[in-house]
Amino acid sequence: MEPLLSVNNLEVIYDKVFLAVKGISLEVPQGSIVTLLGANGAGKSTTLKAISGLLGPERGEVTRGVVRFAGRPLDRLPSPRRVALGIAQVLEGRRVFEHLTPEENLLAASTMHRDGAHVRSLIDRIYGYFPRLAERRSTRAGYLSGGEQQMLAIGRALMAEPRLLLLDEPSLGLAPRLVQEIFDIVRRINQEEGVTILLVEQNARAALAIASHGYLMENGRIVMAGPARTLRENPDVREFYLGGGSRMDYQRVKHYRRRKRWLA
Amino acid sequence: MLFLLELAANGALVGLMYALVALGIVLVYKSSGVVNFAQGGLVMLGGYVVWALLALAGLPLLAAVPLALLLMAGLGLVVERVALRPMIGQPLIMVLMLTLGLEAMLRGLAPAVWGADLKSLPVPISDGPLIVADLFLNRVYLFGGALTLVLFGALVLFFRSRTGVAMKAVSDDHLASWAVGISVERMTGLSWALAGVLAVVAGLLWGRVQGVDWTLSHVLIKALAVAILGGLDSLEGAVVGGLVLGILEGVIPGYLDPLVGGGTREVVAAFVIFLTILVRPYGFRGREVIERV
Amino acid sequence: MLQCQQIHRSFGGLKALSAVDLSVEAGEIVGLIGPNGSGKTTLTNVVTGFYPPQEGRVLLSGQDVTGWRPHRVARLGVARTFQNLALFRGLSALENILLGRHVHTRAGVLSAALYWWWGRTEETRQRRVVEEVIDFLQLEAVRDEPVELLPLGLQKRVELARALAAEPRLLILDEPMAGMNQEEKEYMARFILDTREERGAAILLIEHHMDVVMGVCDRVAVLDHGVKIADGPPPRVGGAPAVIAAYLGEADHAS
Amino acid sequence: QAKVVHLGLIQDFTRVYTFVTEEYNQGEQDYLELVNLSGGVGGYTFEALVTDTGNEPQRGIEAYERFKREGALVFDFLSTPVSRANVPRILKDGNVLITVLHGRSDATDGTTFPTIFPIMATYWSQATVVTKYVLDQEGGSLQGKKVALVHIDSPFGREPIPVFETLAGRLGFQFQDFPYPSPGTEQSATWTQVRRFRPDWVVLWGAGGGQPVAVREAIRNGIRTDRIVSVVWLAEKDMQVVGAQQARGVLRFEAAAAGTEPVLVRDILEKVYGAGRGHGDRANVGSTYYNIGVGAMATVVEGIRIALQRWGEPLTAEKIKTGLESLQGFDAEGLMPPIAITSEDHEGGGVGRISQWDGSRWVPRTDWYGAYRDIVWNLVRESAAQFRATGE
Amino acid sequence: MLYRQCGIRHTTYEADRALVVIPWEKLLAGLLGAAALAAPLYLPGLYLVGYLTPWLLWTAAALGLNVLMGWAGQIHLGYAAVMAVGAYTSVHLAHAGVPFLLAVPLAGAAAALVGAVFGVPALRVKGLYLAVSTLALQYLVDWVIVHVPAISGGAQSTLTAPPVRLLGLAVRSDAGLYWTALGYTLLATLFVLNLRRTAIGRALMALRERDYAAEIIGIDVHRYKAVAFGISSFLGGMTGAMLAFVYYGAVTPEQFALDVSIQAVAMVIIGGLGSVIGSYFGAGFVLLAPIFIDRGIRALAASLGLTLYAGTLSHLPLVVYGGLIVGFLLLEPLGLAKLYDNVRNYFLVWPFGYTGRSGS
Ligand SMILES: Nc1ncnc2c1ncn2[C@@H]1O[C@H](COP(=O)(O)OP(=O)(O)OP(=O)(O)O)[C@@H](O)[C@H]1O
Ligand SMILES: Nc1ncnc2c1ncn2[C@@H]1O[C@H](COP(=O)(O)OP(=O)(O)OP(=O)(O)O)[C@@H](O)[C@H]1O
Ligand SMILES: [Mg+2]
Ligand SMILES: [Mg+2]
Repeated sequence: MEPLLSVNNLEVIYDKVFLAVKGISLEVPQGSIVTLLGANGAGKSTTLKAISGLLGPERGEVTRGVVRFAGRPLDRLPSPRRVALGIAQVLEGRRVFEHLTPEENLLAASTMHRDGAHVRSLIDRIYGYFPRLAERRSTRAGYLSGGEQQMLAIGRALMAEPRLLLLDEPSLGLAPRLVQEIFDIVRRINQEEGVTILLVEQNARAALAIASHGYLMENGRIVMAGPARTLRENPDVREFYLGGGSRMDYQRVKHYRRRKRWLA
Repeated sequence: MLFLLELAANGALVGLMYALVALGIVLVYKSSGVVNFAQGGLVMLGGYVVWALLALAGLPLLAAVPLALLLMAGLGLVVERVALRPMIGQPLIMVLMLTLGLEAMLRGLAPAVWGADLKSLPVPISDGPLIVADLFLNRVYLFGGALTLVLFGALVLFFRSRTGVAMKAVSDDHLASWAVGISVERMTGLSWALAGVLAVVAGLLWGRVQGVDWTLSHVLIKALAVAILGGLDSLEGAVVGGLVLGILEGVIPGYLDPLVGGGTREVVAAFVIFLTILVRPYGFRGREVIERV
Repeated sequence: MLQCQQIHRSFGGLKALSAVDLSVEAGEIVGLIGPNGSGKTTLTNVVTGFYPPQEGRVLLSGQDVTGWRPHRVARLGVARTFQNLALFRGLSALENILLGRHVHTRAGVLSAALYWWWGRTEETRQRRVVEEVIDFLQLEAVRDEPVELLPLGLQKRVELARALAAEPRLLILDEPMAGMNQEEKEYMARFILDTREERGAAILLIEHHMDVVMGVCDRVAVLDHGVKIADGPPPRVGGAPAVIAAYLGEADHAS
Repeated sequence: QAKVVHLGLIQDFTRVYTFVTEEYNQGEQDYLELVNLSGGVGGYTFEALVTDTGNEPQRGIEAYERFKREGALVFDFLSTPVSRANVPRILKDGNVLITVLHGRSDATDGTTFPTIFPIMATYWSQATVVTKYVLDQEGGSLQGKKVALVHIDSPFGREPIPVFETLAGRLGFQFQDFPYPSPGTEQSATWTQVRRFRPDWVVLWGAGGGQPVAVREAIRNGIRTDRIVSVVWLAEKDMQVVGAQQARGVLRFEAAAAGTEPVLVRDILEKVYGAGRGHGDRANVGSTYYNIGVGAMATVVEGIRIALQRWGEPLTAEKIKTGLESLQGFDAEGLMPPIAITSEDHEGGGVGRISQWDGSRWVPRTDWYGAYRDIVWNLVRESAAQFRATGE
Repeated sequence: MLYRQCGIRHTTYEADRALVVIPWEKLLAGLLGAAALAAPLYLPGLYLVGYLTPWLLWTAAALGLNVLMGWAGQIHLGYAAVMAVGAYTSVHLAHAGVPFLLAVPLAGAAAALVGAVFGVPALRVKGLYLAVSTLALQYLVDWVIVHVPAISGGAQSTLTAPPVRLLGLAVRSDAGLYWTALGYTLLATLFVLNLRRTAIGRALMALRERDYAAEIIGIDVHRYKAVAFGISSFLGGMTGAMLAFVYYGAVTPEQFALDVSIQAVAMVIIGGLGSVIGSYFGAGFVLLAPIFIDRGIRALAASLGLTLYAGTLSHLPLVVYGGLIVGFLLLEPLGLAKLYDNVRNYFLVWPFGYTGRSGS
C-alpha cells in the first residue's frame, strides 16, 4: 500500500543561497507514528515546513524533489489548501495567537468547515482531550503557561480534522509531567482518531517509545532510518540521542569530546 | 457655556468623520498588522469614482454609490493580490513603505485621468444650519457621524464572526495562520476590500464637505492620529479617539487662540496625543504587546 | 552571594510568587525547578530587576538591590540567559558576545568618532576577552554569522557566551537545554560545570531536564504555584512526594 | 537660425498649488502660442520650458539650474516656497523672476530685488483694496464696525494681518483674525468663534480646497454673502462646490478680468484653439486662473517687446528687466488693470478690483483701483531693509 | 580573484574590524572616492548643483535618521523639524558673527538638545505610537517658526544665509560648494561607520532588537535611547545647517515641513534600514527619481509626438514614482541596500550557486 506521505529527494534552499535540506527521502505509512530525530539545525523543521508548504514566508524554497500526500504530488500547493487536504502542522515554539483567547484560537482554525455546529462539536472534542483549555478558554493565550500553550497548539491543529499531523518538538520547554501528558495525548490521538503522525523531537527516548519508525537527520541529510526498536538499540543512537537518563553522570562527561559524525 | 457646547458638539461630529477614515486603517491593521498609509489615497479615489459615476456616467446617486462600493472593493482585492501578497512575511515597516508608494500612485492616477481641478459632489444634504437646543450643527457632519456609528456597529459584529476571528488571528501570526488553514491572502484581501468600501463612504462625505480633488487624501494624517490615539487595532478605539480628538480640537483653540494669536489647534492636539500616549502607550484601547521573557 | 527574602510578585490578580526565599552561595550551582507557570522565570526577573518585587528584598553580596533598574544590577555581576532566547537579531554572533562586555566597556560617541586614535584600542581590548569566551564555548566557526541564521543549539551557546563575556559572579540560566538532544545537553552540562570551575561563578540553573539538574546541581529548589515547596540536595528533593506529584509525574521518576 | 526666447515655467502641478497651476499654466502657454502664431516678437518666438516641482524647493532649484543652462532668462515658479528658495540664485544670476500673486510681497521694492517682479497686486495690496471696498460699502466710515479675517494658518494666511491692523487703527474698525489649520478642509470650530464675534464683514484668506469650505461655513453661520470678501484665490469651480446659486453675492479681489470677453482671450480661442493648438482643455479658457496666466505672460512678452525695440539684440535678462520697468499703463488690452512698473515699484501700482459672483460668473463691482499705498510701502521698505540687512 | 572573501586572513583584531576587507571593494571605494573628488573637473555645473550636492547632503540627513530608525529602531516622523532647528540656529548664529565652521556644529548641538527632549516618549512607547509623538515635534517646531518672526525672519519667513566661509575664504562657486558638501558627507559617513563598529552602535542595535535583554546585559536603555535621539538629531541639525548654507542659501519653513520628514523616512526605508550604503541609495532615489521620471516622461511624450497637457504630464510621473517604490519593494522587500547586497553576494560565491555557512 502506498504510504500516506512520501518525500522524495527533497532539497530546500533558504535565501537563495543556503542549502538547508540536501535531498532527503522519507515515508510515513497511514495510521503510524514516525519520528524524525536529529541534532540542532539538522533541517528537521525545514523538512516539516516543506511538507506543509510554509517555507515561503521564511525565504525558503523547495528546489528539487517531490512531496506526495495520499497519492498526489503537492507541488506548489499553498498551505491552507494542504490543511484542507488533511495536513496540519504544530509549529515549533507553539506560536499560538497570543491576543486571542483559546476559544478564539480554535475558532480561527476552523475556516475550512462550513457547518458551525460541526465546529462546535470539534471544539468540545478538543476540550475533552485538554480539559485545562476549557478552564482557561477566555484568558488571552499569550498569558497561558508553556504547557497550556502547547496543548492549545495541538488542539488548534486538530480543528482541521487532519489525516496527517506534523508535530515539531511538542515537548520543548515542558515540565516532565507535562511531557508525559502530551505524549499520552499524542498516542491517544493516533489510536482513537487514526491520525497519522510525523513527530520531530529532541526527546528521543520519548519519541522512539511511541513511534513505530524513525529517521535520523544530520546536516540536511538522512543518515539512518529504521524501525524504532532497531534505532533504540543502535549504539550510536544510544550514545548521542538517548543518553543515560537520570543515571547519566554529567560530572564525568569528558571534556570537549569530539563530536561523532556519520557523514563528514 | 453654549459656546463650549457647540464647539464640543461639532468637534465630536468632525471627530466621527475622522474616525470613518480611521476605521479603514484599523481594519487593515487588525487583520494584517499593516498600517495602511494609502487609506487617504483610497478615500480620494472613492470620491473621484463617485464623482465620475455621477458626472461622467450620469448615474443617479443611488446607483452610483453601490457601484462605487463594488469597484473600490474590487480595487482592494487587486491591491492585495498584486502588491501585498508578495510582501507577506516581510518586515512590516517595508509594507508600510509600500502603502506609501501606493498612496503616491493613487494621488497621481486620479488627477491624471480625471483632471486635477476641484470637482463638486452633488450629495443632497442641505447646508442650512441645523439648530438643536440653540446649538448650530452641521448636517453633513451629523449625517457622517451617524453613518460612522452604523458602520462601526457592523464591523464589531463582523469581528465576532468566525471569519472575523480568523482575521484577527492573521494579524497575530501569519505563519501560524497558514499552518492552521487560514488563507492569509484571502483575509488580507477581504480587509482591503472592506477598507475600499469604507473609503467610498468617507470619500463621499468628505468630498461633499470640501469638493473632490487630491487634497482629499490629506485626511489621512488626522485619521492616523485618531487610529493611533485609539489604539491601532481597536474599532472602539478609533471611534473614541475620533471623538476625543475632534472635541479637543474644537474646544481648545476656541479658548486658546484668542490668547496667543491663533493656530494652536494642531499643536495642542498633537500635544494631547503625545501626553495620552505617554500615559497609555497603546492608545485608549489598543492591545499591548505580550512580551514573555 | 544572592539572597531573596520573602519575595511577592503578582500580575493582576495572579500571584506568581508568594513569600519565596532563595539563596545562592558563591561557587554554588543551584537548580530551580517546578511546573510550567510556577514562577521560575518570574523569580529570575525579580532578581535581575526586570520585575521589581512587590514585597520582599533581593540582596546581592549583602547589597540591597531591590527596585534597582536591570542595568545597574548587571553592573554588580549578574548575567543571565533567556528561556525564549533573546539574542539580538541582525547582529553577528561576535557582536552579540561583545555586547555582553558592555558593562566593562567605556563607550562614548567621541571615542567612536575618533576611532583611529581612541576607539580602536578599547575595541581590541574587549575583543581579546571575547575571543577567550569564544574559545571556551567553541564558537569560532560561527563568529561572523548573523545569529538568527544559527541553529537553535548554537544560538543558546552564543547567548551563554554573551552572559559569560560579562564575567559574572552570578549566572542565571533559564532552560539552557530546552530543545537539545542528549549530546548537546552533555556539552552544555560540561560548559556549566567548567564555568564554575574556571570562572568561579555561582550559577542558578532552571531546567526541565531532570537528569541534568540532578547531575550537576549542588542544591535544588522547587517552586509550585509561586510557592517554594522544597529546597535541598538533589536526591532528597527528587524523592519528595510533593515534588513528584506536582512536577515529575510517576513514570519519569520511575525510569 | 530660429531665435527663441525660453521661459522657465517651473511650477507646482501636483501639490499645494494644484488648484491653480493647471489653468494658470495653460493660460501662459496659450498666450505664448498666440504670440508665436502671429509671428512672434521682433523675430523671436517663445518656448516654454515646463516642469513640475511638486512644491519642493529642491526640485525647483534643480529645474532652475537646468533651464538656466538651456538659456531661459525669465522664470515663473508660481509657488511661494520654491520662489523663495530660488531668490538668492535669481538675484545672483540676474535672471528675471515673476512672482504673480505669490512669493515675497516685499519684492515690490525694485531697488532691493532688481530682477523680481510681482507684476500684480501683492497680498498686502489686496488687503488694502479689499478694505477700501468695505469702507465704500459702509458709506465711508468704518467706525465701530467689525471685520473678521478668517485665514489659513500659514505665512500666506498671516501675511495681510499687519495691513488690516494698521487700517483698523486708521479707520477705527474692530479687527480680529481667525486662523484655521491647513489644509483647511475642516473649519467648523473656527466658524463658531467667528459667529461669536458677530462680524459685519468677513474676509477670507485661503486657497484651494479650504476656500469653498470657508464660503460654505460663512453662509451656514449666517453671514450675508455680500459681506464675504475673499483674497484672489476664489474661482468658478469653488463656487460650484459651494453651490452656484447658494453662493450668489460672494465677493472677491480680482487681479485680472475673468471670462472670455477680453480681447486676448477671444483671440486665443479663435486663433490658438481654432488651429487646434491649445495647451489644455478648451473649457478652461476664460476661467479666473487661466486669465491671470494670460495676463502674466502678456506682461512679460510686452517687456521683452520693449527691450528688443529699444536695446536690440542680443536679448539679455538685464534688457528684459529694463523693458519691464518701462511698462506704463499696460493693461493687456483690457484684461488687466493698467499697470505702471518702474525700477522702484515692481508691483505696478498694486491695483485690482472687487467682483461678485452672480450665480454663474464673476461680475466686476468696481473699477480698477489701488489704495492706501503708504501702508503697503511702509511694510515693503521695512521688510526689504531686513532682507538687505541679513542678505550678506 | 579580487572578489572573494575566502582566502582573506586577518592577523590582527584591528584588521578584522576594518571598514572594507575585500580587495576589490577597497579598489572600488578608492575609485569612487577619486571620481567624486574630481567630479567638478568633468561634470557640468548642473550636475553639481542640481543633483550631486543635494544628494550628498540628503544622504547625510538619511544617515542621521538611519542611526535612529535603522539601528535604534525608533520611528521618527519629525526629523525635518530637527533639521529646521539646526538650520535656523546656524543662520542666526552666522548673522551674529559666529564663523561657519563653528556655527554648524553648534547648530547640531542645539538640534541634539531639542531632539533628545523629544526622545523622551521613546522611553515608554514604541513603533507607530512613538511615530505619532514625534509628529508632535514637527507640529510644534513648525508652529514656533511660523509664529515667531524673530526666528523665521520677519513677515516673509525667509532668512538668507551668509556665504560659506572656510579658512577665511568665501566659497561661492558650484564646485566649491560641492566639495564642501562632499567633505561633510564623507565625515558623516565615517562617523556613522565608526559608530557602527564600536560599542555604541552595537548597544543601539541591541535595544532595537530586544530592549529588555539589552537592559539586562547592562545597557541603560533610557540613556541609550536618548543617545540615539541625540546623535541622530545632531547629524540632522548639522545637515539642516549645511543645506541652508551650502545648498539653499536661505531658510524658509517649507524647506523643513512635514512632507520633508516623510521623505526622510522614505529615504531610510527604501534605501534599507540600518544600511549606510542604503542611505546613499535611498536619498538618491527619493530626491532624484521624481526629477528624472518627470524629465523622462516629458521627453518620451515629446518623442512619441503625444500632446499631453501639462497637468496630465505632471501627474503621470507621480504614478511612475509610486509604482517604482512598490516595484522595488516587491523585487526586494529589504530595500535597495539588500538588492545591492544580493548582487554582491552573487559575486562573492561565484562561481558556486550557494554556500554552506561561510565558516564551515
Ligand atoms: N529562514 C531561514 N533563513 C536562513 N537559514 C535558515 C532559516 N531557517 C532555518 N535556517 C537554517 O537551516 C538549517 C536547518 O534549520 P531547521 O530549523 O530546519 O533545523 P532543525 O533541525 O529544526 O533544528 P532545531 O532542532 O534547532 O529546531 C539551520 O542551519 C538553520 O540555521
Ligand atoms: N508579564 C506578565 N504578565 C502577566 N502574567 C505573567 C507575566 N509574566 C508571567 N506571568 C504569569 O506568571 C506565572 C509564572 O510565570 P513564569 O514565566 O515565571 O513561569 P515558569 O515557572 O518560568 O514556567 P515555564 O517553565 O513554563 O517557563 C504564569 O502564570 C505566567 O502566566
Ligand atoms: Mg526545528
Ligand atoms: Mg520560565
